[in-house]
Amino acid sequence: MSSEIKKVEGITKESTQEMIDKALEVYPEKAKKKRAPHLAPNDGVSACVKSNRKTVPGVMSARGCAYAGAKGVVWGPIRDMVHVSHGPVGCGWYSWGTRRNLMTGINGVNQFAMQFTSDFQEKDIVYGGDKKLKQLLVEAHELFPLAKGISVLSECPVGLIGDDINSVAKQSAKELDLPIIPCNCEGFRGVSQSLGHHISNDTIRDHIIGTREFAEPETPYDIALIGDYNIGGDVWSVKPLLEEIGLNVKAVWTGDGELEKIAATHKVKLNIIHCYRSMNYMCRVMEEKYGIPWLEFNFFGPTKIRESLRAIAGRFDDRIKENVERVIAKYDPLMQAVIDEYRPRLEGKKVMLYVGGLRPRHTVNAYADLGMVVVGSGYEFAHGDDYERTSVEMPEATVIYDDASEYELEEFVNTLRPDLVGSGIKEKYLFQKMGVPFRQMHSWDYSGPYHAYNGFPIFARDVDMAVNSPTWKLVKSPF
Amino acid sequence: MSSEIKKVEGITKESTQEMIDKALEVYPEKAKKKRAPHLAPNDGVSACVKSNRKTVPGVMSARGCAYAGAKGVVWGPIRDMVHVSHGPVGCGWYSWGTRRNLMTGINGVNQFAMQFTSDFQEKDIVYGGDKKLKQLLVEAHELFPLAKGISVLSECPVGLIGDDINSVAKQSAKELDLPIIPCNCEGFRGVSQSLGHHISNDTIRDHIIGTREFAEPETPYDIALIGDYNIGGDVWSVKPLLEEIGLNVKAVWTGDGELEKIAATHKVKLNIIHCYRSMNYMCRVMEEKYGIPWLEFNFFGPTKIRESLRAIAGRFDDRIKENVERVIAKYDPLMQAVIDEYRPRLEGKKVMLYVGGLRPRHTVNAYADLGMVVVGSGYEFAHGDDYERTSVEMPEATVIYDDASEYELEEFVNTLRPDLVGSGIKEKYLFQKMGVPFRQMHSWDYSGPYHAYNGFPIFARDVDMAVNSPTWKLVKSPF
Amino acid sequence: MSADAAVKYVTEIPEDEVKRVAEWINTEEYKEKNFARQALVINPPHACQPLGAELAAHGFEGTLPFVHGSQGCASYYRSTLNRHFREPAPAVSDSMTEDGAVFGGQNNLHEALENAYTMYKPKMMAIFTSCMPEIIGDDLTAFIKNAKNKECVPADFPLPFANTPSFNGSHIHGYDAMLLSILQTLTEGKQVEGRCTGKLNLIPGFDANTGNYREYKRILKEFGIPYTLLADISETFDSPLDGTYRTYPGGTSLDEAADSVNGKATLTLGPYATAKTFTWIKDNFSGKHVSLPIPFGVVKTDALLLKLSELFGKPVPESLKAERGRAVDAITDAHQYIHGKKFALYGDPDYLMGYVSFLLEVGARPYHILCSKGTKKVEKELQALLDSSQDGKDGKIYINKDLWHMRSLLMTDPVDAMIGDTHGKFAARDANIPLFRFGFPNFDRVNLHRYPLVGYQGVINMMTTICNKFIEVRDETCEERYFEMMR
Amino acid sequence: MSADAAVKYVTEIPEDEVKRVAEWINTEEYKEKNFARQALVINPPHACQPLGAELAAHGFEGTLPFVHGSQGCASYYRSTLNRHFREPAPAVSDSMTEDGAVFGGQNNLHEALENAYTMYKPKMMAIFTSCMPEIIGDDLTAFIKNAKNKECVPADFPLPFANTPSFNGSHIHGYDAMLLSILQTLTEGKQVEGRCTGKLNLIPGFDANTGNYREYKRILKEFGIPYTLLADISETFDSPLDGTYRTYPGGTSLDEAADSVNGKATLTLGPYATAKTFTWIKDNFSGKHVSLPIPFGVVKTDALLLKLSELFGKPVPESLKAERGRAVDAITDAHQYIHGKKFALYGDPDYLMGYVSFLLEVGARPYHILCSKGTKKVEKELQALLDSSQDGKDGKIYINKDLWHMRSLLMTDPVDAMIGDTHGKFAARDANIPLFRFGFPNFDRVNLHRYPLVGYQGVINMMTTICNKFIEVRDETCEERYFEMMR
Repeated sequence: MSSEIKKVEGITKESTQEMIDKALEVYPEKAKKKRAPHLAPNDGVSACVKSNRKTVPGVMSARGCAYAGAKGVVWGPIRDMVHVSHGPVGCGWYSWGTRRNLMTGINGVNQFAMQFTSDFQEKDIVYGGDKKLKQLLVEAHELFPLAKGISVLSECPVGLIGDDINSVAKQSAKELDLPIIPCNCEGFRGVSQSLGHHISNDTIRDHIIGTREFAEPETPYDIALIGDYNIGGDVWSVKPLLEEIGLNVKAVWTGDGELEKIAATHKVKLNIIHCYRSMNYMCRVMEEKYGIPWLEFNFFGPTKIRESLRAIAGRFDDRIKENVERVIAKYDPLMQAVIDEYRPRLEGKKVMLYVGGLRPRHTVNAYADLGMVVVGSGYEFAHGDDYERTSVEMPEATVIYDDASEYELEEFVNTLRPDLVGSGIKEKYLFQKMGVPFRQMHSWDYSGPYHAYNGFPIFARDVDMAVNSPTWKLVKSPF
Repeated sequence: MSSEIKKVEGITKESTQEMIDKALEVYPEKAKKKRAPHLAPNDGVSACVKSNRKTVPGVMSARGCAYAGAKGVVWGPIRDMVHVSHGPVGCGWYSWGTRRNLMTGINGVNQFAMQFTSDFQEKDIVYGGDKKLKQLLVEAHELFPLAKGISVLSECPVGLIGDDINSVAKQSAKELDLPIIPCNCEGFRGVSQSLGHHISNDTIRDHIIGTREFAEPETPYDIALIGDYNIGGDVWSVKPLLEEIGLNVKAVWTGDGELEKIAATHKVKLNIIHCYRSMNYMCRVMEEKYGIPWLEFNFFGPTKIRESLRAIAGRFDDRIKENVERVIAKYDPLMQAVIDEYRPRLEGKKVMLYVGGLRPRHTVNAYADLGMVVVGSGYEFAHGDDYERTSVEMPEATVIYDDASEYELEEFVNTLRPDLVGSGIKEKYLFQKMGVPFRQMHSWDYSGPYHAYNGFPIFARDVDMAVNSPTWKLVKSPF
Repeated sequence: MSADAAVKYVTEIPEDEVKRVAEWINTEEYKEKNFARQALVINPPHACQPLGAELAAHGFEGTLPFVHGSQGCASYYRSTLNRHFREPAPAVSDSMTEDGAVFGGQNNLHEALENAYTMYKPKMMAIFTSCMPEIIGDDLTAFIKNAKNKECVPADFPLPFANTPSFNGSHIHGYDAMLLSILQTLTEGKQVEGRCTGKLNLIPGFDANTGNYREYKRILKEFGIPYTLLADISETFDSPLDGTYRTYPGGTSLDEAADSVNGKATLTLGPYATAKTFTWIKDNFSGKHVSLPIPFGVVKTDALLLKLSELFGKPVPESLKAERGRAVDAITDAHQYIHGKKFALYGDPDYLMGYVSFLLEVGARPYHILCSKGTKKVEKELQALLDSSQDGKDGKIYINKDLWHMRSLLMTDPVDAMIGDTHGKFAARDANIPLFRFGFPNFDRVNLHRYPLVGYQGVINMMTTICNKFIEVRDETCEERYFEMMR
Repeated sequence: MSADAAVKYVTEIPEDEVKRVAEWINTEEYKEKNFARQALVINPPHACQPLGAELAAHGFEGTLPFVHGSQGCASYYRSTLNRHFREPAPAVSDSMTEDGAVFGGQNNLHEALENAYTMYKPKMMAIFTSCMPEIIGDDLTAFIKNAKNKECVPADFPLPFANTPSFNGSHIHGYDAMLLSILQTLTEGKQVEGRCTGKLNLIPGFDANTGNYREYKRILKEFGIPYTLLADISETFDSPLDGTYRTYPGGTSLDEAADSVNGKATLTLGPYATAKTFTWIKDNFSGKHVSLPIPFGVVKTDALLLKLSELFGKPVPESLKAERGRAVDAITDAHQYIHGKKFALYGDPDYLMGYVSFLLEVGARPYHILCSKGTKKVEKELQALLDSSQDGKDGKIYINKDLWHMRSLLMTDPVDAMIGDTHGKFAARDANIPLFRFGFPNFDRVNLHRYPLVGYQGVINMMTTICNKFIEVRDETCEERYFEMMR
């Protein structure tokens, strides 16, 4: 399906550009000039929009910050570490339990999905927080003896007042004989979450990778699953599938992840990566430094799962290839049953997406499996390489938006009148007020998993539930 | 304590009579004449009021009917029988689960606290219900194969349309090889629940007693516990206590009761009876027919429990007597602790009671154990012998009322301003509206047990909760 | 059993046997046996007529419900209402006993009327019958005429009376009969040619949710429509606790009720519970006559507001439009927690219609729908509702079945939750599903009758209760790894 | 960690060790270690100042909350409000980045003001700060003056601004600071000698229950007291779903807010959340100034009504007297289900006072009382409340402790239930007790913010929720033989 460019009736390059122009009308000249390159009709071949630029001030962007990228995406999901939000209370509080990266273990014992903070007060700003940090690391180690390590995630003030968390971490690590990872992910750094991912990747590179090895013997089938954060249990759907085709998933980055296994990932034979945006850096590092090849894949919807399984099998011997064909043959009818149930209710429905760094392209074909067409897509914090990968998935001339403002999204939805919008919590209720069905596509809207074969039936059910809920018939009042 | 007559400050024979006279003023002459003999100051020696008479029409009596006495009191608590409310749907529905006679077993399997009814329709009235009865007995046996028997409890229409449930029961019992007990307890019979008890006792006499024997050898310590209906688990407090003093409780009438054990009760050595009103008939029958002695006892509050245990021990050998003393010595300090906790909060508080056939006298001393004084008491359906037993328990000159009308109770409460009223669900909210603390003393107000040593701490807690709840301070509005 | 047979010993049922039967009663085989029942009724959720009659009587100012029959009956009705509302329910009976079977109940009736009138100073006594007089054939018309002649009560004292045989229909029919008689009695001779009160007569039908009555009144107040509620139990059964007991704390004014015959329109919202009353009203009341289903859910509430707007020529107030929007918002926000969930339902016909309507509009699936006292008409109307939605296609209707049948349904073909009343709690426990006590009676939860189910507020209440319980079950039963901050 | 050390292998923690630690964290020993913490804060239930500032801003007509600082902050505040209310929460930021550290945030502020003003057409933008500008020391007064000079917005466009450093206080202090600035800005020069609006200025304080706002308005309407709510979020965060998205669906009218300076009386019901605002009002607003605790429970509601009556010379309306009686009725009917039950409580000071007051008057026992951001004054006032009742004698207050401390308390000294917000769910699960989500935020139940906790209706709501949950737990956990029809 992704081999030929799709078309959508009524959508042309001109109609899309007209819609974009109309959305831009509201901006003051300077802002318009800044925003214009971020919006374009899909050309089907390249990154047609500018990206990874500073957000235009005041436009109501959905973006988060580097800290959010570090805590919420990369570090937070590692289950056996204490992750300290270093600075004032808020950042850790807002990111506490709000990203649905599920974890195995017992909370507070060997799993730490909690809010650890140094809770900076005025005096910490004035006198610096290093001493407090040193003390709290001792306390954390004492109260959580099974934590395999501690990450220290800097919030804005830390970088601004000139604290040196790196040296505190180094010293404490030695004193406590425990990995303590300083991560300079202050929220003001960069233009979005994206830099937080990159900084965190670099921190893993500098402090973690290569510090452990797997105790059991290596095999040719050892892989690592990169860029799956176990939202709503995705990893628990993906990992068994990879095992079913005969691979050994030695480490998961970082959903339900374990520090030491991550630290030993340089010993695997292949890295397969789902969320390219947040972790391509480390794949490249491991490729360069350890010669580990890596492969992008897509486990949304049976078509892409099938393609991806075969691509993965392509990196292995016949045993794996045969396993893959057997697995596809096993699941295809189950997936067809899901399609048979929902496709008649969803055929031809239009979807607009606006999410983070992966799903705006990865899910396009999952909707297509259900007969739906994505008529607009964009990212909060993608880069050019993301948009390159997007253009080939999206139908011709559909609108692509980067770091869209709420105003733009509203305009596009008003024009395109999609049957479903898939975006985040900040957008959800806005579009529902407009009477437009909506699913949160960062958090699976408290459902999931959506990845792999176990996820697709849930994805299909949820999409149907949103689009076809009878409540939408009640929106228009008879009086 | 019951050996000397207590006095209550401010209550004299004259003051009580004045209160009664005032309450009677409202009645038309004929009704006044009927009601007057049912109200009197306690004379401390005899049944000072008339009782067990027809209720005066229209006065708002709290009484139930013979069916209620049969279903709710005697039969309903037998756990391993199907009790069919034979007639229209209502009677069984109203008495379904509303009396808190708790049961062991699995509902619908070997325990049948359900609503079984023949649900008479117009045609059953016209053509008679015997055929339907015959059929439903077959169905009940088929659907509930572990039921040890079936009782057929007649509602008003059955007796009026001339059905012959006795012959249906007899025939079906033979055909199904199952005890089927017809009970002619139509609600219009007699003047209250009381006749229902009597009829049911007679039915047990005619159909059940003597039809089984215990498989295990007899002992000198075999007794039956009579007149405990396991309200809120009372039996589960009393039975272990009796066992603790070395007695074998072979049968319980009828709380959590079992048909076959009841049928074998003629083999016990002593019947001890708590609710005299509802079951003295069968005690007398067993005494006459099988020579089994019987003994009244009172397990409310430590004073009466102590007295009663010793009285029971008096019927047995030294082993039991020693056990009793040991048990008393064990529980007395525990009970004293309860008293120490609550008595300071309850000392001198006044109570008015209006309940069924036992508690208006049996609980008087339990309140006294807590420092409280009962200033008025009466029964819905007592007889002269109940009032005789009451007069010695109640303080001098306090008001005694039989089959009180709601009007009378309201007047007495208005005059006496008790700190607690203990009565039934029909009275509860009336007195609460007046701002008077209240406990349901038929159902233990969904609490319990109140019997024996396990019950007293709960009784004390509940009384304190009612009397001293801070919510009463909110009744009077500041505006 | 005869005592001279060979000795039978007390036996115990072996545990294995208990276990076998416990499993057996959950099977398809058992279900079939259970549904084959012809005579035995087990756990029917409906009561008998007089209970409903008493409820209707409580809805009128200064009115003392009066049971002509056995006194035990009156105690049963009263305690049922006490337990449900946790409120007083004063009512008298004339305490007929055995001699009534021989001589009839006239003497009891007369004596009771005089006593009750004198003691409880009612403005009206609403007389209804339990089994005994129905079977012996007491002639109430004559008895009451004689009572007035004998001056048991003043000649102009209203004494409506209804025959409410327990062996026919259920509590809703008793409600209907009593309401009819009260209206007949009060309005007799009150119709004035050309007079129009300008008011709406609103008839809720048998409804034991005081919040619903308050909600109707609030809606009408928002509209600015003057009304007479026939009959208004909201103050009777939700009266203040302020240190004073009032025998008659509420009820529809008798004068207003009398004048209702000259109303601008009469609207019943409990068509099944007021069928006879409404038929009579159509022939006898001035103004328009409209029957609508109980307004559970957005659509049925819309219908009510549209009808009110039409009848009184007033636009739907902005405040109610906003409320509608908020209700739609509330169910949209929560729809994912109920979508596709299967429900077992039982109750009176009017409420059942309401449940089905509400569930279908929020995307749930009414699945086992049981009416223990229903008719072909009920079945047909329920089926039409089911047919109106994709989510209704698997729903099956069971008329004149009971909660033991329901148990078989729940165990052999499971659902996610049940809506009914307290009596379903045993079946719900066995099936391990939540039971929502929207119906009557509620003996085991507090204050629920204060929360309206009707109108847009009712939509929010039902949705909130149901969805939060589903979330709670998930929170309480999920593995640790699925226990999450957000839901 | 250095890569050239001897090879370290991946290890697994032995199950026994996990079990040991799992048990250890429930011990008294652990509790002591836990309470000895000096630096590490774990699971604190309070957020930072700007969140509160945003809530205050949403309470005014056409007002766009404006975060001066990093854009990620704005996203965090917005999504918190989205999740709690399940409603939109439009707000902008000026997206300061690294260069702000060097050059300050003026350029961002100006550009953002112009863009937001043009795009979202607000009537006011309420500016508040997150960490970055607070640390680099941006001079907001000057920046805003310059913005107007540069015509980023019209000269008369209201631009209140508040310093809301996250390293100081909590969300309630940000609320206070923003509200203060908004009132200062709007009322500037609006005080008119001799003028009296005749209105009450009612200040709820930080309160994320829209039902509470509606309840205040209803009470004042019943009284016939004209009012200005400062600030009214009830329509902002409980707006209709009708197919139209409105950026500004509600909020207090700016003109009314400006005129509030000439009010007849100003009443704060959130003294801890409006301390600075109220101090300023006392010096600057006409009329009387009264501070009362949030009206949770009968007694505190009585106090509110008495004060309203006194301030406006109007008697308490009969309708509210009747409501009071019904609330007392509801708690009396249900008191036996809560009497003597021990509660753990945590939350903002105003709410905490309310919980304690309510619980004491229904006979429950406030036991562990934790305020994660409190003062000596909070402690003293809480203690005085506890001292007022026998049921408060065992209550212990924990100031500036967190939910990991609370967990230790729950495990070593158990209670029957906890009142707080969603964040307590992990501790509540470990302690196997119900958690009542009366506080902010609620991320895992639907529609709770629509049910008022204040006033007599709030009394009924809290009592009903708590008691029915206790009954439910009993029904769900009791042995079969104790499973009963009635409760």
